Amino acid sequence: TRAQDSDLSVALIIAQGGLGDRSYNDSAFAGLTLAAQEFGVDVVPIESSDPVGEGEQLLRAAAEAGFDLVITLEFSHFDPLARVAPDYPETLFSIVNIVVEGPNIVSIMFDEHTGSYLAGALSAMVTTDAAVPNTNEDVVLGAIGGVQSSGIDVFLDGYIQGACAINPDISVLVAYSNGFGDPATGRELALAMHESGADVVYQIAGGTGQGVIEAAKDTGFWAVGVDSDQDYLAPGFVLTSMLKRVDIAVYDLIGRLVAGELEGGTVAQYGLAENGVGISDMTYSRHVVPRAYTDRVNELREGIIAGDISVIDTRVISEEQRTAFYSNRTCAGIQDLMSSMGS
Amino acid sequence: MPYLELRGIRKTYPGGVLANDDITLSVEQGEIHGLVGENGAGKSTLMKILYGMEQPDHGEILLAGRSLKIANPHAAIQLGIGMVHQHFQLVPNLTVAENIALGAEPRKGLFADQAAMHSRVRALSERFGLQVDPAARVSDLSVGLQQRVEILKMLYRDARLLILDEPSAVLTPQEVESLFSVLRRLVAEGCTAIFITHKLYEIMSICERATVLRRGRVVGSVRTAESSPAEISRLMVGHDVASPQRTPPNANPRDRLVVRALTTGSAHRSTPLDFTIRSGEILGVAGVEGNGQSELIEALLGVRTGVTGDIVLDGTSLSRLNARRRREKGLALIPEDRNREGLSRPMQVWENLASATYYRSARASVLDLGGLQGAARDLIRRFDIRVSSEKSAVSTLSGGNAQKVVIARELAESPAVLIAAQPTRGLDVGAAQFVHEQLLNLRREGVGILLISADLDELLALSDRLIVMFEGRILATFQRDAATRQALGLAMAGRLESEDAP
Amino acid sequence: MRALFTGALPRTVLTVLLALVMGGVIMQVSGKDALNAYQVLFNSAFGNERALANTLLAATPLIFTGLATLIAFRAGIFNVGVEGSLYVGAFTAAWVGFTFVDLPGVVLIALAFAAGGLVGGLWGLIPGYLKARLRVDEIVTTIMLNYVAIRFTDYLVTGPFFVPGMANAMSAEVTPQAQLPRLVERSQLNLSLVVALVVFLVVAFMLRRTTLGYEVKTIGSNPVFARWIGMPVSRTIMLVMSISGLIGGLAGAGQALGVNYRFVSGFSRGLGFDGIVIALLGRGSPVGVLLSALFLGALRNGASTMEMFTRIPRDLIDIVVALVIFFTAVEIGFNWLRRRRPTPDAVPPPGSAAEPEKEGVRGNA
Amino acid sequence: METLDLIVNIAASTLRLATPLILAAMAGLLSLQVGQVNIGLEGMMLAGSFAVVAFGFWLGSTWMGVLAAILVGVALAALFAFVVTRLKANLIVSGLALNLLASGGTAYLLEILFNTSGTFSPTALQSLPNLSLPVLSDLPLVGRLLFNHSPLVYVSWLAIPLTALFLYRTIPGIHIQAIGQNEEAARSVGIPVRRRQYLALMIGGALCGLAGAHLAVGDLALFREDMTAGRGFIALAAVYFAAGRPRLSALACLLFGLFEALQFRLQLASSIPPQFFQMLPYVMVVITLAVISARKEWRKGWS
Ligand SMILES: Nc1ncnc2c1ncn2[C@@H]1O[C@H](COP(=O)(O)OP(=O)(O)OP(=O)(O)O)[C@@H](O)[C@H]1O
Ligand SMILES: Nc1ncnc2c1ncn2[C@@H]1O[C@H](COP(=O)(O)OP(=O)(O)OP(=O)(O)O)[C@@H](O)[C@H]1O
Ligand SMILES: [Mg+2]
Ligand SMILES: [Mg+2]
Repeated sequence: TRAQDSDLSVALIIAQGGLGDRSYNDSAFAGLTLAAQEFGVDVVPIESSDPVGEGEQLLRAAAEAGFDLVITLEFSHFDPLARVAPDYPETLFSIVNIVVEGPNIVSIMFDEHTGSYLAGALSAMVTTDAAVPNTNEDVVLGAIGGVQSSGIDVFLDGYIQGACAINPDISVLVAYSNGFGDPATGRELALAMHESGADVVYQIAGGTGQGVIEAAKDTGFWAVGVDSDQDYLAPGFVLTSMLKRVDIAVYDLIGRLVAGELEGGTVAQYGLAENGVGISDMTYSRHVVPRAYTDRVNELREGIIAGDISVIDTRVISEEQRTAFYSNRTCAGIQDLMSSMGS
Repeated sequence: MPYLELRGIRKTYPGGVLANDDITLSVEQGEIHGLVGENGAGKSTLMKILYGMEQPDHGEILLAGRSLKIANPHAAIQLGIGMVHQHFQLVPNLTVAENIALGAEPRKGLFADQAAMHSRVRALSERFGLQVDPAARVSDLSVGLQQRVEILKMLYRDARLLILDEPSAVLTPQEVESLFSVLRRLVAEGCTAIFITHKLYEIMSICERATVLRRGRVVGSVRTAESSPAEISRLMVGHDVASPQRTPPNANPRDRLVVRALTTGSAHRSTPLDFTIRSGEILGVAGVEGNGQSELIEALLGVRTGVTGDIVLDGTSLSRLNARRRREKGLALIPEDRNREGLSRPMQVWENLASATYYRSARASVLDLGGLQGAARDLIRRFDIRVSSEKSAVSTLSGGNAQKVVIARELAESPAVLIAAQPTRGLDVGAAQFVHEQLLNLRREGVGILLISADLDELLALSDRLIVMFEGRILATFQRDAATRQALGLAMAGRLESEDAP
Repeated sequence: MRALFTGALPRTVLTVLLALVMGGVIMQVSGKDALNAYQVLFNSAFGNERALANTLLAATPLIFTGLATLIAFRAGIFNVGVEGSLYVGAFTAAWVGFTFVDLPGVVLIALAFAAGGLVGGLWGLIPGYLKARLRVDEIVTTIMLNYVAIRFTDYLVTGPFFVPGMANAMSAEVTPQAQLPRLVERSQLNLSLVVALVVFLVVAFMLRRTTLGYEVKTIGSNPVFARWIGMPVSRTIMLVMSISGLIGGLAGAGQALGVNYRFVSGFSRGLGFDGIVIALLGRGSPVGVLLSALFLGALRNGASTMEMFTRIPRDLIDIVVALVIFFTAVEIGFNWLRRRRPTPDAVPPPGSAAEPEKEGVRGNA
Repeated sequence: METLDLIVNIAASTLRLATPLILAAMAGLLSLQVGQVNIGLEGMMLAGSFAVVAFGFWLGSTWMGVLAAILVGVALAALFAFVVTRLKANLIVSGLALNLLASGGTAYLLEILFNTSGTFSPTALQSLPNLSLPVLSDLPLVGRLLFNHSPLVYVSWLAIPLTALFLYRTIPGIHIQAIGQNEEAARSVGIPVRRRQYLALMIGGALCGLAGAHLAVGDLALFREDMTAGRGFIALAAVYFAAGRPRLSALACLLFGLFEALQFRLQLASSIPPQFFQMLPYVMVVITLAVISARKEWRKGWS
């Protein structure tokens, strides 16, 4: 899409899981394509069979290919980026999910925990409401992570916090599918959770999550999507999706590049206020979820933005706090964590 | 008109071995035709050609006057040709019946008709007195029984022309006798047979005529009635074959190997074994295969667990030592199955020759290649091993030469005690004679020898004393002069003639 | 087995070309400019100093894993477990690298490699022991233990060695002086290549000239004979599995210290399995392993840049790579591994080989 | 009641998880029995998964898709057979290459046929309807355990005795065993060795196709790149575990499914790090194998 009005070029390095994950990577790619159309910049997505191992090579190759902006979605590139960026002062780099210092580096951060908080709150409200289809009386939710890492856990813990905020007696079952590409496992795991009473299951597991949503569809319970709006994947069985608007971030980034306003050495924070995170419009579930609930979610949202409600970002808690919390990942645990933070 | 005629058969193997060179021979209807020759003379090859497993470079095959092209074993079977291979062609995990019917199973719908299979097999074995349990797994059978299965395989396909490649090499006298009676019966029923063997008395006793091969050519065809073993062996090897000369036994012998209360933890309810081998003595072990000989060998060598009792060599106990230490103490072994236990066929001749001692000359565990290969060349010369170079692979050697490699290695370090198991199995007269001479030389030098053989003539010719093993125990002991073919044969069958029992 | 130099080499080259042509056809029919694609592939594999360096970089772990697999093959052991050793080795090396931060670089690097190799070796010893002493088929155990190694190292970096603020599970960064020095400006090619080459020399010498090599060859070709002639079969099998694991561990250490500078959970995209392909493409000779590692390395490295400049999807390149391997597999129709199978009733352990000849052909590469 | 419920759930989950493994294992053991060990199971399954989705989508019938998956499996198996028997290619490399080919190929086809990547789940595509028998399926526990599965689950149950029957009772089956154990012997009685090898491998291909189909449309209705996630190798391990015997292989697969089903639930039940539960199936296999062999070793002395 070479366009006359701009001769800038942007490379987007795709993260593990690759394009087609229907969440993180795809969302970013959508932003990229949109930007290409809007601003007529030349864009190239770069996929690698081994994004982790080849990190430095990818970054260098991209920089030397003369792209003006090189965005990497792969978290683990923060090491190589710090090494590579100085060698190419003319090139702007951008990385997502972590802050990397550097005059020509723009870091993009998301408040996944606040978005997940809202999803958790909504789930907690519906799970006990007989009026809502596909729910049971058990006060149980589920959350499935692809692998255990603080990048994933920040979603899960935000979700737990939201749920506990609504109902301190709620229990949130947590499990890891151990991989992002195995829907069959995702399905079984979700079923196991449903059997133990969970009627809303939050999935942060890429392709494995597809199985979670399928399970919800044919067993009749609620799934919660992640990253991009996944409600359409199983209309009526996806309660909502926790949106992580990487597309917006990428789009903004390129916009500012084109406008010549893109400053290196900065951090772009995307939270609720920036609509960088949040929950979907619930296109297919709005009509069955009581209005009161969505209002309550909005109040919580306002509260967080205003700073009245604080949601803990478990990426940045201390070692002791972490060990303490993960040995007791319940509402009680949240309470302890909060108090330990307070003190 | 001869029943089978081979005209000008020539076969060169890839690799350039000229295995058959313009071979012409004819076999009459209802005849048992002997085929003899040194190892590597080309016997198996010729038969493989006849059975369609190899294709001749040229020459023609006439069966009952019709010139034929035998493309594969299937075609051969269709023509009523059957073959018992030198190396059995059986499937271990299938039953006897399945093996016999293999490739020609009676079918019932989609399935193999086991019932029909079994009854046909039973019928056959009744008819030819080849008793064998159709339901048994071949892997559980003794060698002798396995051969019955091979023969039944032919009969099952109503072969009219039977090829037997060294069928007797692995049989006991009784088994050979029953094999012969079966053959005679078959011939009486109109079959024709080609019989390969290295044992001349077998040729004399069962064949009307014999064709002798040497280096792939026919060097003669004789009527056994009008010939003699000497003549045939002369034809085979090209010179006279003297039978080995025994010197009188050692005047004042000492014990070399003393075995006390040895149990091998084998399948047999193992009764303890006790025997002694003195210096300059050959102790022969007769017995049908599978009566504990293999276990005994393994126990002596130290490659077997669950062994109890004591093994003393020249006063030192071996019981606690592993195979290598035992060999260092002077124990040597010519194993039953050279290809499995005595050689690494893919490896080179020098590597096989060095395999017992390589580690001694090694410095900082680096092999002394030059030294080892030099030593190998000496052994090749000393034992006259026919091989182009010490670097050629053992897999390209004929059985006879392969055996020489084993013997050369085992005798290289003048041993104190030698276990010789089936040392001449499958070897031609020339090679066999060579081995016998070696054994007698050792005996002269005062080595104690345990000679385990299925070949009674060999045992009778060489042994100073004989023991007969039956079901894992020593059933009888014979002094040389007390031992007769017949007495041994009975003991091997588990029966003792009360009178001359020791 | 020096086949690669005698006549076989041209044949190999021919088949590789054939495969490339096939791949080209596929590209053309799917409307891509194959010629250009290959041009880019070649240039980005050999085009300039750094391209070459990156090819060597890609080849380095493959040399290790290829040799690790090879040495097991030689003893008639089908070790699929190099991947596992690679993981435990990588973590151990990284652990040394971020723990003993006060040691001088030389010492630290040596220590890290040693530790990585050691642990990798111990990991290989598990299936080795099970095979030698209990005759447990190594194929199953090594496949299983791979999963265990991957999960366990993952646990280590999400549990005891957790680093806050990391989106993906990975260890702390190894201290600068433990990071392997680079060999080429602006390329990650690093010291571990040298280590790999040293290992290559050692293995080659070991197999050709030492008593161990001789025992390995004998056991690989006829285990029964090996025991009857008095060789320490069980011990050798365990030793070989340990060495195989050790080399795998070194591979992991090299990646951790030279490429990622940390242990990254699930970092290896099947480098261990590539070792199998390489050992086989290399016809079981160390030199062959070296060459096929370079070959595959070039292909991988070229591919990753190729997809950047020719809009050819990664998958298509995978296809081409697969084709090359496929064709080469066809070309190396030697059968010492085709025979490797348990007789459907009992998996034949070393020492009870039902068919010595076949067993023999197996290890004799 | 509670625990009974749990047991039934675990059992049902075990059966679902074991299904693709069992189908693939039957394929694997046939290849082992005919002496052509097939490392390519994984690839054949994956191709099957793709085919069932693609054709199910085009032909508007999931069952037609299953048929297509079988055919694709057979075709790949034929290719594999040709390469290893006729061209005498190295078994292991060919198998690994086949896996690569399937992985890259399916992803690529996804790209050019449906211009999507990663996951393809057309809304039109239905997963195979679970069995529902008038009374049986509604039985309290038994119904859930036995009469409520996706059809291919039952196919996998059928596959076990059928494979055994084929291998041990039919003539081609006996020939296949013979070839695997002593090819020379098989040749010497005029068995068409190569044809039998094709047969064994192609039946295997069909089974792998089914296994892949079950993964994609048995309970789900989508294709995901590399969705077989190493199940081919687990199946192969099961076959070696059972030394090529059908029932034992199936048992091994069930065991594996059981451990997997357990580990999912243990994760929910405790705060022990999940990785330990994830290791469980693999560790158990090794331990079981070690114990079995140890007992064997004690019984018979070395020789
Ligand atoms: N498959 C083969 N490839 C190459 N050479 C072979 C092959 N089979 C046999 N030979 C060679 O052909 C010659 C004749 O072999 P053949 O098997 O006919 O001998 P033989 O008379 O049966 O010997 P023996 O008495 O040991 O069985 C030998 O030199 C042997 O090395
Ligand atoms: N592929 C081969 N290449 C070279 N020689 C071979 C080959 N196969 C067999 N031979 C040789 O052919 C000859 C006869 O082979 P065969 O298997 O019939 O008998 P053998 O068991 O090797 O020898 P013997 O029967 O005397 O013990 C042997 O010398 C054997 O080494
Ligand atoms: Mg509820
Ligand atoms: Mg012969």
